[in-house]
Amino acid sequence: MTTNTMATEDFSIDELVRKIKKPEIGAIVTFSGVVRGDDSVKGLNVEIYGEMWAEELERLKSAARERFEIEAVEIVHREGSLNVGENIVVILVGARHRKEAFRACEYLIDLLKERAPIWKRMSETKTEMTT
Amino acid sequence: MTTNTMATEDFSIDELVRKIKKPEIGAIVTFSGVVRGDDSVKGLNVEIYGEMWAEELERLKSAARERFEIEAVEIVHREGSLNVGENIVVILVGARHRKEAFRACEYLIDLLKERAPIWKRMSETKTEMTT
Amino acid sequence: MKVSVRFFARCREIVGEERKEIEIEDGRDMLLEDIITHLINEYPDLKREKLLISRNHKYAKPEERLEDMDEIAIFPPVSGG
Amino acid sequence: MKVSVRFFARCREIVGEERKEIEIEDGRDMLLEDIITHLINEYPDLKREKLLISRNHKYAKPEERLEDMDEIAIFPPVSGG
Repeated sequence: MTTNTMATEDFSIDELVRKIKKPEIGAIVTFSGVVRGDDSVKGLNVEIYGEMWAEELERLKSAARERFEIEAVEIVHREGSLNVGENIVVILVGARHRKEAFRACEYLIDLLKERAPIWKRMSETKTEMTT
Repeated sequence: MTTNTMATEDFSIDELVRKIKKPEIGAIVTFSGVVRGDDSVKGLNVEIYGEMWAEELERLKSAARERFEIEAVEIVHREGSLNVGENIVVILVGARHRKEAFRACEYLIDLLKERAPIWKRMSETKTEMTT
Repeated sequence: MKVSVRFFARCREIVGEERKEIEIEDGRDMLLEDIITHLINEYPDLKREKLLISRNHKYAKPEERLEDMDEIAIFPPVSGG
Repeated sequence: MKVSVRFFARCREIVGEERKEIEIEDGRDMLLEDIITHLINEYPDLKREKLLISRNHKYAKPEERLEDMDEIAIFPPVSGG
């Protein structure tokens, strides 16, 4: 269970889409949280309480399935050191109809931000002059 | 302009993500419309009024950029013969913050369904008995 | 003056062509709705369809005045996405 | 009875350890808040943090009664996604 939901390297959304596809699905809404960069930020460090994350994730998915008419949910979170532009988290929701997919995907990321036992810390740039 | 927005073969969402990425983007919301299948449907035929679609698309994107604080929009629509499970349309919206990305992406697919000069027709299964 | 009319989806099937060139006497004022009426007379099955109309790649109103080289299109309600 | 306490993020830094095993006299009733109080006494910097607490991988209330082999965790507000 745990191995599916945490990733130590950047991952493919196309592969996640392939994973959830089934004939009933007519709409897929995907949310990706991405490391944002500015002059002082060179990346992000992500710490996860793995065992609790895996269980919390199942609770979040069940809550979404009870509340919305959806056919599939897939969530992957990165851990460790991330560079600017890399995916921190990806949430895919497949449904027959798009409204339910949008609602469920936004519900999941809102809940995840509030409840998932994950901590982020900015890595700051320490540029070394090499010339 | 036109070549970017129509595709005659299934395409990669990862590539579209790479295309829109820039440091300002912290959230990407993607909508994919997918060919849904049941016993009688084997696929979909998509007809596009290409020149008008390309111009309409630019108008839709401008409308979204005026209304929401977003950093990037990418839209691709398939044309021709599609199989069950293939992407019909993909809309990617990149923004600093997720709320704007969700709002803009849903706004775009709603508008696109209403205005894009595109017509879909179900291809029906005609199973030939081969044994 | 000459305008071009394109047909899509069910409208293309009814007309049996993708495109028609229509010649209009010079100096004659012609509205978009005049063209539509003309086409419905020629292809009565079009009357059964809800028709959308564009002029030069933009949705258009029936009362718009035609200009030389306009590209008109006639099609049923769209269903993209 | 024995419980295990795990620390994450800023709490881990304050305590300087990822995990502590805590022995509790058998027969003594112990609430989650008793453990927290005990830890805050030992590491006063924890008092400055807003602390979240879980017990056996679920968010927990301070008044929950501890059981043998419980896994407690203490951490600052989360920021996933």
